[in-house]
Amino acid sequence: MMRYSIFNLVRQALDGHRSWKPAWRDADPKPSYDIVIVGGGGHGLATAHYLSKVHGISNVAVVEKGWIGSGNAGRNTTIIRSNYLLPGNNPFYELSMKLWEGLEQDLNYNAMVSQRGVLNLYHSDAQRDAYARRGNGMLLHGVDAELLDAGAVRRMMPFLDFDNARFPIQGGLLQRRGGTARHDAVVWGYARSASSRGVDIIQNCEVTGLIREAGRVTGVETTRGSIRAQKVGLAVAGNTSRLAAMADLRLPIESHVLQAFVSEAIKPFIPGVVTFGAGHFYISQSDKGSLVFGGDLDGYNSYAQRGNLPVVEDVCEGGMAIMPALGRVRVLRSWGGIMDMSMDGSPIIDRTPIPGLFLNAGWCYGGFKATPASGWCFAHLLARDQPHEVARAYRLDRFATGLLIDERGAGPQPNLH
Amino acid sequence: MSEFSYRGDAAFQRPDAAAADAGSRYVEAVYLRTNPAGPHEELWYHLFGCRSWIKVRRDTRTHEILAVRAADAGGSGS
Amino acid sequence: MSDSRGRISRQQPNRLQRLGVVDRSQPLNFQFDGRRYGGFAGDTVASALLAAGVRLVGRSFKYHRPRGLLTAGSEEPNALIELRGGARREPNTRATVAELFEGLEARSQNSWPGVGFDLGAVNSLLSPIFVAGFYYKTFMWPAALWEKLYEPLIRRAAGLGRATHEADPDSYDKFHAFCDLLVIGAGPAGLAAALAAGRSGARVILCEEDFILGGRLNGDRQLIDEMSGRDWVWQIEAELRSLSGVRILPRTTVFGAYDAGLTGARTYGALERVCDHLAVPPAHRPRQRLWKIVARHAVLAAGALERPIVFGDNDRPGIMTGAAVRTYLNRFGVAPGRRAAVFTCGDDGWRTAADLKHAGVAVEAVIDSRTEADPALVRAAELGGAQVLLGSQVVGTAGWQRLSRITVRGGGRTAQFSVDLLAVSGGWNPNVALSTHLGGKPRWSAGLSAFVPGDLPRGMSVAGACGGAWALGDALREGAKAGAQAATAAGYAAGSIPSWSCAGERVGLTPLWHVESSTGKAFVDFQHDVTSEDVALAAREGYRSVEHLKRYTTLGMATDQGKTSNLNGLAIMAALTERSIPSVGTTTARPPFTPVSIGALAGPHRGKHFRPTRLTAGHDWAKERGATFVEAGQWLRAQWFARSGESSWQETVSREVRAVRAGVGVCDVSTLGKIDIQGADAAAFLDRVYINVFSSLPVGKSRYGLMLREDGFVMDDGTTAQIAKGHYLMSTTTANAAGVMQHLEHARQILWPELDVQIVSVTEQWAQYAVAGPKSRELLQRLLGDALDLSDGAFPYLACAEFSWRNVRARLFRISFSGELAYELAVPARFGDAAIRAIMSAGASLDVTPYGTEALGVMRIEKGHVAGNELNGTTTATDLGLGRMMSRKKDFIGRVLAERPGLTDPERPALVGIRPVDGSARLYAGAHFLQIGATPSLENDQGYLTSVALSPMLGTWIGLGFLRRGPERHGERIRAFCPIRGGDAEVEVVSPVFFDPQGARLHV
Amino acid sequence: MSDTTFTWTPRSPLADAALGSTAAPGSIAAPGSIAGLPAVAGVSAVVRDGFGLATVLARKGASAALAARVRERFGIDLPGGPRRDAAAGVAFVGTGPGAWLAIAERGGNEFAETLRRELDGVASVSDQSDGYVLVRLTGSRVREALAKLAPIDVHARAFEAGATASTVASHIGVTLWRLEDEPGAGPVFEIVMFRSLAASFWHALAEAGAEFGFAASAP
Repeated sequence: MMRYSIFNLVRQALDGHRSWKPAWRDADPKPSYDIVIVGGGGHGLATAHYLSKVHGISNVAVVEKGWIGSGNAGRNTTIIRSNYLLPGNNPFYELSMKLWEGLEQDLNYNAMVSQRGVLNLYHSDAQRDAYARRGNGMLLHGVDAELLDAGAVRRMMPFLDFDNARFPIQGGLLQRRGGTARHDAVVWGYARSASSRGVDIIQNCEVTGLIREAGRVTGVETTRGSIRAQKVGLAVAGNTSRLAAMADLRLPIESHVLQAFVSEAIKPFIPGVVTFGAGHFYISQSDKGSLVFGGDLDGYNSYAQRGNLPVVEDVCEGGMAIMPALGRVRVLRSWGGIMDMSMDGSPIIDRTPIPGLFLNAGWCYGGFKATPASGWCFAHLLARDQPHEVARAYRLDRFATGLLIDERGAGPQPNLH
Repeated sequence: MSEFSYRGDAAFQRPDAAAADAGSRYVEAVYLRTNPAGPHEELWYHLFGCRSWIKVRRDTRTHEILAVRAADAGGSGS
Repeated sequence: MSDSRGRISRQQPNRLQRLGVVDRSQPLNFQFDGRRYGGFAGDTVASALLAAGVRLVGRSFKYHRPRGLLTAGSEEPNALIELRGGARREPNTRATVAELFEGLEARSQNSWPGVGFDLGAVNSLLSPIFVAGFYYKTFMWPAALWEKLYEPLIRRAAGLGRATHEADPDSYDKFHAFCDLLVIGAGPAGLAAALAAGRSGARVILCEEDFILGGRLNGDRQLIDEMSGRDWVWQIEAELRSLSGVRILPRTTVFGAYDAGLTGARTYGALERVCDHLAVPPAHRPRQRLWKIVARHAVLAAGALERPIVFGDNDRPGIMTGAAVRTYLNRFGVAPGRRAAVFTCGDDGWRTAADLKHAGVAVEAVIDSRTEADPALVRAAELGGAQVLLGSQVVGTAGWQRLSRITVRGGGRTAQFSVDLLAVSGGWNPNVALSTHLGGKPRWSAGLSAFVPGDLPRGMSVAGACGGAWALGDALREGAKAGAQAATAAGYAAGSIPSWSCAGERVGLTPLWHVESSTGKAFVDFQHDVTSEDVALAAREGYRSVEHLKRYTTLGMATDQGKTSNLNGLAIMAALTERSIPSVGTTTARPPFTPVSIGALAGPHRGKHFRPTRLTAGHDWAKERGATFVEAGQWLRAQWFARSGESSWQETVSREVRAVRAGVGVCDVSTLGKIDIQGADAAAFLDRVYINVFSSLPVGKSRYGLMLREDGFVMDDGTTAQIAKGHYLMSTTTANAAGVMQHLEHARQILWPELDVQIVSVTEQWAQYAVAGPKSRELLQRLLGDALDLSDGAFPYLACAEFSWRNVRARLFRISFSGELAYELAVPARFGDAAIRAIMSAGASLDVTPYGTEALGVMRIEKGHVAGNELNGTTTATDLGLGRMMSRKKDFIGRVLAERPGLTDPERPALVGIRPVDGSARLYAGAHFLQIGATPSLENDQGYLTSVALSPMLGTWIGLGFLRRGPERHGERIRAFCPIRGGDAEVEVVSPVFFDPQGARLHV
Repeated sequence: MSDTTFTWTPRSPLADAALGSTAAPGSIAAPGSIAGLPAVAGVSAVVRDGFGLATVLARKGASAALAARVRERFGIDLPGGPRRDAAAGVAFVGTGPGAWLAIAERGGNEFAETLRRELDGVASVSDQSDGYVLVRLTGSRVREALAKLAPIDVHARAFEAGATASTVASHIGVTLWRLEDEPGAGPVFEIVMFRSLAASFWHALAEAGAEFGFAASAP
């Protein structure tokens, strides 16, 4: 692998950048692998990276129906945070945050992990108390958290609406270590690292069926032929139900559209990530100057990567509610991603009832921030056949046992999580 | 802010609570979804209107509405 | 005025006297970068600047290269300006579409100290390093420096214009429109379509992003029926305006095609710039309006955009598309240069040459990359004095901040021309975007060398250049046909399809994407400074699919959304990787077609009107009493009633609590949900939705009920009364009122449609007041007189009655949230104001005290009643200490799943009361429970405090919370740990009922 | 002050400008009274008063019997869909499957009692005379004002006299219907919304009507 550094960059510049090599090998499928990971998004590629780097398993293929990173990994608002309430979630997302903090050095690829802070606004005493409970839970696990009053929020973001708001801002829960990362770079960085360790990244290779022998899954049928594997891991987000159906599995998952938006680039003035507590809106500003924002799900089962107009309006109303200066800023692009919404809003990293088939799913709209830990824990599960300790709660049978991880208390109504 | 709101798979039916395997049947009914890519029978609630529950057949790949009818027997649509 | 007109004429050296449709009788003054200029009504900022001889209008994003106008439309990548100032400052506004108005002020962007001398230009010296994706390869060491040094530097360089940080002073509104036919674009095809449909009587909406109709007819010199294009447009427009079913929307961009929802008809989003052409919107007029257009059919007549050719230094001011040159000449009457050359790969460029000649601009050379061109075109150009170079290409340009020379190579020889204008014609790209918003993929047409709309969404057809019909005659025919078909499909009798005659045109083209032999930076994406070298680097590093190419090089990600760059980038990548253009991929367009302001999408729902506000009938009375209000969902409720001299809200709330417990208080409880439940099976229905039995509830009685979700967790609680035989009134919490109503409708319509039960919310019908305290009966007796016997025997705890009081139908419930002898009195809402005033006067001598939600909260905590903080969606009936209410004798919603081990685990945190050991210590809701001496960690986390209050009755802070095995641990001392608010108290676990545990005060 | 002397003074939620609403009844008394307004009101709003209003829900399987009873007692053909039918000062508005709003020009809360008696056994009746606020809208530009508020097609051909719709107007649930045109006054609509939301609705209506000239009067 050709090392990335300022020195190499200068050396290449003098040579007109003629000798850069492809960041990853665009591999053709081999007949068989130890492990086949379905889904060339952040989670699948991170899993391959940690399998090869941490567990020394490199006879691995990542099969992707399109181009790597063309699913949710390339269609999100790039937020990273570990400000979770429940003990089933909190340690997992904190592991993820720690991995983010060392990612550039681990991958030798600048994913622009930027810890400019994540601020969740609150607008009522009850919300403040709920955030206090959450913040205390974070502190109990050594995660940084601060509860700000309105004055402190105002000093931090004077441009918010403190004087004319329908739901006045009373304060916010701040995680300074939260922030954003460059989503495409995460995908490419993991791909480059995994590929350099021998992992085959196979693009334009759609899985059309699962090979089953004696009740085991022993490979995948694809548009580029059959590929055998001792273990098959699914990391296909919104398409999880479709793949699971190939193994006659019904899952506690619905696929829903989440829209996101990017504005024209303007001179940076929003320091970190802000979320609205009395409506559906969250926003940050990228290093290119674009405002990156989103809101609520469109709210119905969908596999069409597009959103509806009422939700666009609702998101922009939320934006104007906390930042009335946004009125003259223009929306440049919008897109829709397909979220694998689970029945309690929390993910599943587990074996399935079918030997040889493993599941990494149910990320709802929180998948991006989880990418490193998801890969870390899924790799652990695939390599050792044992759940990683911080992912122990993400079992598929928790809906039967009632050991749910429901941060919002919304119940089995996935579009409300 | 939409007039109708999606309220899930229309396949849901309340299993017999007295059945021997009521527990697993309820888990299946309440939590498991077919979540098909294609035509989907689902329930919508006329939130800002007559509060009727409506059965809708919709293609989840194209968002085309294939059929709409009132969920309960009585009365006319609105 | 006269001298200002004089100055204007002096300031417009490039204005042509004969040409253009600007209104010379309306001169306008404006400023750019602080200097004063003049123009005319009908100008854009771009055309006026060009008329004034201003060529340099901006700087590029990365290298800060000097840039001029490339186009004359909304696809402009270079000429971005900051328009207006103060709270109305609009960054990144395209000078090419900004209408000129008197006093307009604009500034160039992204340059310091000025656009003429920009220090940022040093970046271009570093350009060998600033290649595509360079930042992915560096800034990694040392890690600590990223946030501290590298990123701040990048962020300082980031962005283009500066957005205002002040609230937008203008207003926005929305309009829901419905039509048989939406015509997108009022060029020749669109006008023909609108007319054909309009004549049949169909409801037609015609949207045009420009401020005048006509499209290319404004920029070209073609004749229709022997008429000039302009005259024809005026004639058609006049007829359209005479048709009652036709609505014409100029300055309106259809930016998106959206799904229909349940209605089945397509919805299109359109932005009307109602007042952007004025300095300030007049009263009651919005700045912009969002149109949500539901159309049975749409004709996409959005036309096509001319693409540049990629060659060395193709970005100098003075190099623009041929179509733009013609528009400036013919529409605005402005000569973009004095000595021009044309660089083309098709017949279209020769039209530009002819128009330049017609406008009196010297054409030095026509360079056509094709080895052959139509002799007639060649002869015409040569007669005009132009040198014709076939099989030739522009390989370089020169000039300081504006074009002064081009170098042409062809047929083995190299020539140079001194020109200040180069018109480039690379062919046309149809505006297919709207055809793809609903999932359609564009189709590559080798014949046209362009992507055209592929499979169209239901209810959409395409006409004119948007579908590749370059020739005017074809556009008119297609438009008229599409309009007539739409009208017929909508059930209108279409008359004869209108038709017009015009001269034939040559539209030959042999695409030239990239002049590989050229020297200097060859720009593909002008705004983002993406060059052909960047595309080559992406190919070399494996970023070869269109999605990877765009994301890695940022090609097409600028404010112009790649309208002039995407296809050129694809073509170069295709050549580099020896693939066909479509196999590199097509970029899927998503809304918006052009950027749309967030204010317009939000509309009028801003500030205090972000969401509606719900007010109770007693609101005005409470306001008079100096209440402080708090949001409860959309409701405003009185939180407390401060009296002068009270120093803190705690003091006020404590006073209210004491007054209730010692005497009598009154609280507006109208916001609680009230649901009428009637029908023969009403009782059976209640038995199924509540965990406890209601079929045994007698008439005239209330009972507390708890309902679960089907997953076994608690949904809501409240009392339900049988106020008349088979007529039940259910009360819900304020927060869950709507949710419970939906839950009940689901049960009624989906689960048990066979039941005879009717339910409806009557929350709004009744104003309801809690009258609480030992003296409440006395107050009510005074108030009601003999309307009702209130003695404990006649009207015991949980009794309810509907009765006539002074000829008004009223209801009384003996229920208590405070734990005191208490009643809730309900009257029709119109009398809610009168009733509260009557209660106050009846209780005046009893010193009746209004109390708010805070005092209510304190008293319910003193009584251990659960509320919103405890009903958080993750608690079970047992967690709340109400497990025994679950009837074993019947089925009810949630019964089965409530039996799951995870919900019945005795280790689950359950409700307890909490008191600080040190009576002065403060409690904080949200604190977590730890055993004394245990190290703070998740492993040692034993539960949490949900609600706290400073209890006036106990004189200490008290709280309710969920503690692991809590009910078994009364008397134990634990730690309430709240580091985030600096709280850490040793507390005693006690019964959740702090006050009057026997409930003696209820039954008096 | 004695507790036995008070009179029931009804109070409308639109009795004064709530929430700084720019346009409570009377505050835009006459068209043109606000700078920039057209000289003639394009939209006029009257807040109705004194009416009786109740929800009528058909008992299970009693739809036919209910229709017969309504015809017999009120001379009205109970609308089977989203339509309004009226006779002798009483109207039934179809709001959903087996659900109607019954409105009497006069009668207040007593109307519900009358209905309860007349429809006993075939329908469940709930008094809503105070639960809803009823506004009558007229004027040459009233359709455009409505188009700003609600996502429904109120074009003369698409929404004929007698048509009704339950929808959301400016985030507020409303039911509206069209009456016969008043000569000179243009189209006539009536719209009801929950009482607690009336002030917010009024603000939105006044904003929507302002550019056409908005004239309002309270009871």
